[in-house]
Amino acid sequence: MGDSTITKVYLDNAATTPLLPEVLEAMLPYFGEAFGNPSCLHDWGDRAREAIDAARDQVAQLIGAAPEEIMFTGSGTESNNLAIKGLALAQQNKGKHVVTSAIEHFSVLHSARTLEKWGFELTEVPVDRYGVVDPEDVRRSIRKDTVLVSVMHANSEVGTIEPIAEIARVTREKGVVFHTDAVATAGTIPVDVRELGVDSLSLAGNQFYGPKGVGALWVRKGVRLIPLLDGGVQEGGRRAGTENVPGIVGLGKAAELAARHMVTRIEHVNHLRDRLLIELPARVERMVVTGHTEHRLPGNASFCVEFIEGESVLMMLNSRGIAVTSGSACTSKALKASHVLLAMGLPHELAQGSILFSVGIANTDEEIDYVVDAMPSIVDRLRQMSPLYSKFTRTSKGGKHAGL
Amino acid sequence: MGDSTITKVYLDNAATTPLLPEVLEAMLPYFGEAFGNPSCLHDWGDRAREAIDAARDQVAQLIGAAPEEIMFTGSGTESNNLAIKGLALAQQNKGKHVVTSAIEHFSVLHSARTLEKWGFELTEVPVDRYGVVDPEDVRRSIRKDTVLVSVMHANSEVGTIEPIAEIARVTREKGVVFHTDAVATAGTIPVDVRELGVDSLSLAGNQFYGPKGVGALWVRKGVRLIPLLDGGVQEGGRRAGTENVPGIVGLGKAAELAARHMVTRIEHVNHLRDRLLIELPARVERMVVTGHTEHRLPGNASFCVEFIEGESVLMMLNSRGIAVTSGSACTSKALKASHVLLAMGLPHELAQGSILFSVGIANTDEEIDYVVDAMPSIVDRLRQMSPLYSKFTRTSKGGKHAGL
Amino acid sequence: MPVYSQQVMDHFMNPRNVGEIENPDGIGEEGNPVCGDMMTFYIKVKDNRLEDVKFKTFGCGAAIAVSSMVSEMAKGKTLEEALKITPKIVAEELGGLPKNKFHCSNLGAQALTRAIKDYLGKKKAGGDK
Amino acid sequence: MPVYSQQVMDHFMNPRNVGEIENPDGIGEEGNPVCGDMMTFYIKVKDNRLEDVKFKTFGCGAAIAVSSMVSEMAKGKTLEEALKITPKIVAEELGGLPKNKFHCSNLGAQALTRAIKDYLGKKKAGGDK
Ligand SMILES: Cc1ncc(COP(=O)(O)O)c(C=O)c1O
Ligand SMILES: Cc1ncc(COP(=O)(O)O)c(C=O)c1O
Repeated sequence: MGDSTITKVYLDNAATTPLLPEVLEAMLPYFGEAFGNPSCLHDWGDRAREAIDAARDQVAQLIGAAPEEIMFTGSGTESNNLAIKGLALAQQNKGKHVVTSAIEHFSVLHSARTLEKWGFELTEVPVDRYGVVDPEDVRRSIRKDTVLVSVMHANSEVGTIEPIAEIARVTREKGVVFHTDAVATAGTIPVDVRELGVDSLSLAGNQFYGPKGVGALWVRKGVRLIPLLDGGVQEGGRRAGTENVPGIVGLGKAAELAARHMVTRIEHVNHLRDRLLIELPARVERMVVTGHTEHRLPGNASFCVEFIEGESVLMMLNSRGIAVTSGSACTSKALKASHVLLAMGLPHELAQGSILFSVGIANTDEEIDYVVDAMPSIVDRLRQMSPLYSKFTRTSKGGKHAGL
Repeated sequence: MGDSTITKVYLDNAATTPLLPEVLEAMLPYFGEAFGNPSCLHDWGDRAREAIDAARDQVAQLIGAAPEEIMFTGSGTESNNLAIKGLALAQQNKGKHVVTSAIEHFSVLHSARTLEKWGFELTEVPVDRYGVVDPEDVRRSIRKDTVLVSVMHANSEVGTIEPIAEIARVTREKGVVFHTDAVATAGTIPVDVRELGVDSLSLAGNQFYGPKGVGALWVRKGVRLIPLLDGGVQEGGRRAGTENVPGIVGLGKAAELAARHMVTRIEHVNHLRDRLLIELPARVERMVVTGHTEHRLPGNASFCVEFIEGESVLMMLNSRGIAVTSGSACTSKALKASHVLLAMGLPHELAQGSILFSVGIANTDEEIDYVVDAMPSIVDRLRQMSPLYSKFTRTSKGGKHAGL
Repeated sequence: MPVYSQQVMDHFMNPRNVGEIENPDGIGEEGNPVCGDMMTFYIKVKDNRLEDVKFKTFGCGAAIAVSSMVSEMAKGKTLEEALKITPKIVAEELGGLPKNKFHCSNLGAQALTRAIKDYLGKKKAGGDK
Repeated sequence: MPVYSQQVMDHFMNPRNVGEIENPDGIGEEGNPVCGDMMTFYIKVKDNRLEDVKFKTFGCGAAIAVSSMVSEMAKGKTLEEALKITPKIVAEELGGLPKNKFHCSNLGAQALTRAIKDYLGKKKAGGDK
């Protein structure tokens, strides 16, 4: 096993995905002669305006929305900031309480913390050990003055998909606006805003083979939103600034391709993902899968490896040409264990050993062979250096392992 | 005169500039195999991180700043929002008064209006009829509780360049943080943050032959700033969100080229610009130049044409393949006369007839011939339709014209 | 220009009935240069019909196209018919207008109405005389 | 990996002196798995010199490189010299560390110091006996 010609394996598609050549192709004219500013009343402006209108249709189609409900932004992070702050501020005379889950992306959590500084109160609903939010917990957290609930559609770190439609039933019953961060799901699994029943949804192009520097926010017609970026009247006055035309065109094209190829993509990455989920723990003792087994993002194979620390595994893998992520290292660079794993109840030392393989459409069986072959010796080597492992081997080797 | 083969003339470089092929060239690898996320600890991440570090150096070089003082954003608008809101909020326990000029771009003015909603007070200092801010007016507007002054480096609508260094002398003396919106100047004329003496400066790539969807904000080391986008720790924790790597690389390259070719570019566009400023009023009666004659942005030829309305001129020019802007039409799409021209004391009806030709490095003498030839008949045609013109011709034709 | 329909572009580029009528039977002016659009309509009436309609307009592309369309629609109609030309119908005939240009179609219909009322007022005054 | 210097990468990929010493003269442990880094240093002392230094480390790339560097720097030094190995010197020898990894270099020097103090404490106790 293991094709000896393999030298580089990218398994960090949760951090960002490669741009598809068709997407770049679609963007190129807008870097070229069609460089106009969409706000301008002349042929160059018209061509650019038509392009972003077409992209708006494509994105709307992907999530079952009306085009005029879509705003383009500069990132998933901006979409989440705009949603959390904009939806809460728009309703602040109705109440000043917001609800999120404990495992949201920092662009949601830290936006909510900023709301706290502005006098809002924040409730973070817990998750179970698989990372699942209980809709009944959401119900219990809603108060008279609750104006916004935000629960992510899926967590890209552990892959768990949340019961959004069930939570939406609760928020609708309670009459509270519900935002979902679909950055990890839109373009990857079927997402339909009407079926989900949410009021607001964010997505990002670079998560499904589209460009960086562009995201989108969908807000249901009639739901008020205070803009984050003031200025011109672009995006219906809700997001000022000259539009990133090529980026928007790329997002549109990526959305179109994602919708068209979704089923085959999911099959492909899940096949490889399942191999990792099964073969790695079979080859590496005390390497445990994190997240939900069934309600799981395609391509997501997340683990914790006992007795060693994730960054060192990541670096060793990188020395063999394999790109992965440890915990939320990519977005936080913090030394702390992932807030997601801790919220799931994992002990700190186990959470430190988190490692995420995220499979993309370009990965192959041979690459998975290569990774499965590389992993045991890397873990072994690091464990030989680990004082925790020596303590463990010195004491009852057959004992219960920590956590999970 | 007038090359009959000319069918399209882009003279709206103030709205956005075409991307240089060298810039696209520099960006392409980052749409290709170097697609990584700069926050990630593996080879793909490293390559992306190195690229944005290099771009940061290039942008820093352009404005005489230290690289670590540069933040990348998604637009000039975002840079201005971040500066105005971020600098004011960071100092709000020192005071809640901000000062801007009356002719700022809406991304500054409307950000300041948002601060008003948050309990700040705003003073807008006036300009003279050339659009120039008097530093002594700034001095008079500064109070004990003033925490921020923002005056743009140049106004792209009328081309007037403001006495920023003089204003900075006032703000430094008073100990007030000074932001300047250099979106119209950085990359176009020499900009040196130390010489200007400002504390914060915004710029945008698409103003100097770089890509859309990327801007930058420079903030002097030690000056505090509250982020606008919360989330990960990108850009030193001051601007969260996965970086637009190709966009940033393009901005860097555009900055490098701008620095290298600035003198020849200025010579080229000023030659063509001067032709417009001289030849158009010579051919079209009662077409007056707006803005300052000397302290003027290269390439900027702004006018008001009496008795007719700007959008109709713009549409007629477009029917001949010529792209221009009327007032702030491109950013506001509002029906109102430009707030800039009104602040300069122009009467409404004259301000309605504003028309801006903005020359870029790709324009030629033949194109200017074509435009100068096209303009008189267009104006004539619209004046024949204008009830204001018939009133004027019926009364003393030799009388004093309105305004200026 | 996709901001404007083909009809708007046609009426803007080739406006019908531009001009003034010497000794008109009615004049109607609407809007003003401060707000950016101003239209003057001139009418000639014969046997209760608009024998001739002309206009002069200071304003944006939409304002010019609306004026042209209104003049064309009105010409040959009886006064009663012409008074039924609403802004909505004008916008429809033009294949729609951008939202921020709706007020132009108001102005056009209003200026025509004013011209007709001017005529009716004068007639009444004349008849009374 | 440009986040880390070449020296860090070298010491991470080929750490010196990994392991335990049987019957060490001193042991020093610093950090804990909760905070993400934990180092155990083992020393063998002869004639007031560190005849052997070994370590085991649970932690990130920097933590492993720092441990390796500290062990290499300490080996052969007198106890007094070894006690003068400061976090700053360790970071410098490694060609610098990212800001958020400074605490690793603190841990390395501290663990060594602890091991030496452990030895000195035991010796004192032994001498007193
Ligand atoms: C669930 C989720 N939300 C938001 C984001 C932020 O997206 P970006 O970094 O593109 O702004 C991410 C990034 O991976 C994510 O996984
Ligand atoms: C002076 C000035 N500031 C800010 C901006 C906003 O830039 P953007 O539309 O790229 O966000 C512009 C746009 O032309 C400008 O001219």
